Amino acid sequence: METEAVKDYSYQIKTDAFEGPFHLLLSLIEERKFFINDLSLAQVTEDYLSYVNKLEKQDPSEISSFIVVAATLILIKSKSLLPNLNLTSEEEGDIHNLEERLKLYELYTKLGGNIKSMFGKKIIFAPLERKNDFLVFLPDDRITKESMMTFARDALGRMPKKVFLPEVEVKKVVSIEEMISRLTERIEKTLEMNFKDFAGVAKTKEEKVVVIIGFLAMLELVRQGILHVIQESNFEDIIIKKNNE
Amino acid sequence: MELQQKIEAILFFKGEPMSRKKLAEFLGVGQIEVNEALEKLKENLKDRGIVLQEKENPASTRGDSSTRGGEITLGTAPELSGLIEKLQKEELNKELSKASLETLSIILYKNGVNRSLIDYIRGVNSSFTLRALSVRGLIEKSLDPEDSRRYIYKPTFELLSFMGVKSVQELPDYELVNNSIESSAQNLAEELQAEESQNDANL
Amino acid sequence: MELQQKIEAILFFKGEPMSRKKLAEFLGVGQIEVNEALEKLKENLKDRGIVLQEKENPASTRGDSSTRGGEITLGTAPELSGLIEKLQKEELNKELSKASLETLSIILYKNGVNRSLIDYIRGVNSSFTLRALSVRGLIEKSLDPEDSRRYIYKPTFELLSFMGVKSVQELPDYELVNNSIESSAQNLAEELQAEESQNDANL
Repeated sequence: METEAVKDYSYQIKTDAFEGPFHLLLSLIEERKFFINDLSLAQVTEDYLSYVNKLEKQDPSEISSFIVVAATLILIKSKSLLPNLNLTSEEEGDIHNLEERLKLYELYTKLGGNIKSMFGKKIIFAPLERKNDFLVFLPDDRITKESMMTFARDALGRMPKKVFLPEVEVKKVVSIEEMISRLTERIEKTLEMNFKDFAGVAKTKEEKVVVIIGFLAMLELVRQGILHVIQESNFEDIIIKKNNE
Repeated sequence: MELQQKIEAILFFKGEPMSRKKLAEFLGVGQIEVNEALEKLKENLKDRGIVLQEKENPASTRGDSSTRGGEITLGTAPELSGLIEKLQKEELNKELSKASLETLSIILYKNGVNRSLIDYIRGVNSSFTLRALSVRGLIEKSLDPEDSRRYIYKPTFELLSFMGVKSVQELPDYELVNNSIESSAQNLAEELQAEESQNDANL
Repeated sequence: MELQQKIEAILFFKGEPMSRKKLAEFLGVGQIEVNEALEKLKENLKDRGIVLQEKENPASTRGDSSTRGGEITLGTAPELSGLIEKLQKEELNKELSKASLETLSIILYKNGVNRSLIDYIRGVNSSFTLRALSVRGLIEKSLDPEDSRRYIYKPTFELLSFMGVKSVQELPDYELVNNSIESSAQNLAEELQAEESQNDANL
């Protein structure tokens, strides 16, 4: 019992280590001292996917935003392994978009460093509440027993419920699953036809086979991860909280 | 920073009279330094909208003003008293905002509530709203007996009689609404605990 | 008395933020006079124990800064933080999670931003973080002047206060970030990095 609890706890810390897909991706790129571009993204794809796979087992509800990014990374990786693979303009757009967003994210995390180093160090204090010199009582006609009950109930009713799921992300995931299975198909075909494109990546025939199998297995992992999320939303009531905004 | 600036900030922050002696103690300097700094501050405030006011301590009229230990405070320039009175009147006659009424309703249904719970329920910070309610004599604050670093807020006696109730329990659906607030309080406590253990884990 | 003195007295008396517009109305003068007087007041407060903090309305509001309005308030000088903190009884929360840092940096450096852009930059849903930051009083939301169906999140005076700045313009690298077009985010990030390593070298 005791050890079980401890194990759970350390798991928890691991998944919490990354706030979102960009945080994970940027950490992987920075670890290698790379700049953000398609080359560096292709290089970190495997690490990213293996992390997402781990995350998927621990916390399926957290995974949808990671998978949206995973799909684009797979595109980038596919292109880097198979230069002959033709991407649609939408797919090209996704790749460009991911790079841009990652750069923006990088910028604001850097600026976040300024905030971290300044916050709470030199505080400007507003004055304390002034004491009333004289006693006043100034009510308002709108304060009645009934109105107060309504105000209290409204305020309580507006509080967010405990589960938030990003609605948009879940919808996106469905189409990305389709995209990946289509892509898998295309890659299989491309591999049959253009086996020599792999020469630069793997020297011997055995190596080529390993690369391809590994790559397809990786796609499979992600595909399953996505399926998992879709199933969750089909069989369980995921409360999709509509924000008041 | 110079002593006079420190004194100005302290008096501005506290907003109530403070004795020269206490100032000297708090700043860790002698009476004479404080008196000198106060003279400079007075000089500096000459053409400003705020002035240094001094209330002499009648109990100890012996000695000159530097050792007498009267109380000092910052206030608005006397020439502007008309303007400030007008401002005060306007403030008090202003209609209560929706935020104020909402905050008041939570204080009524949870007699003795702290600010963090009000903020948590409303999803926004309520400091200014609480000030507005307290200026109008609708609520009063006191130190939380459970945690002396924070305050709790209660409806005033006048408010209850204005509403025609002897106690908050007479409010409509009191138990229901009160329970709902209590369960929010529990959620807040759990969230804070979770946050704390996370912070510990990050260390 | 001069306008700037009146403004100082009003802000001192209120002890909370006030809009430039409201000030002009109350004093029966134009917006431009108020702005000029505020500049003088700022100048006057330069070496004092108190400072004037200002918050512009979000940049998406049309018009240049003289008509854009915004709010102002008085506070203690940031250099005296340690001294005043000793007088402060309520507990101060100086912790910020990584999610909060990211979100605050977007809101501060963009000086007002809608939620979809925050989510877009962070790559995750920010609802929880935004709510937690509102409850702490570090951000506030208001209707987007350009699209009344959505909200923009803005820094509060409380946030500026914890950062120890009188306005967002005082934030390090603020001009750098705001003068460049977003698409050159990479260049900016590199510039910031270069700056950082230089700072490290200087240590």
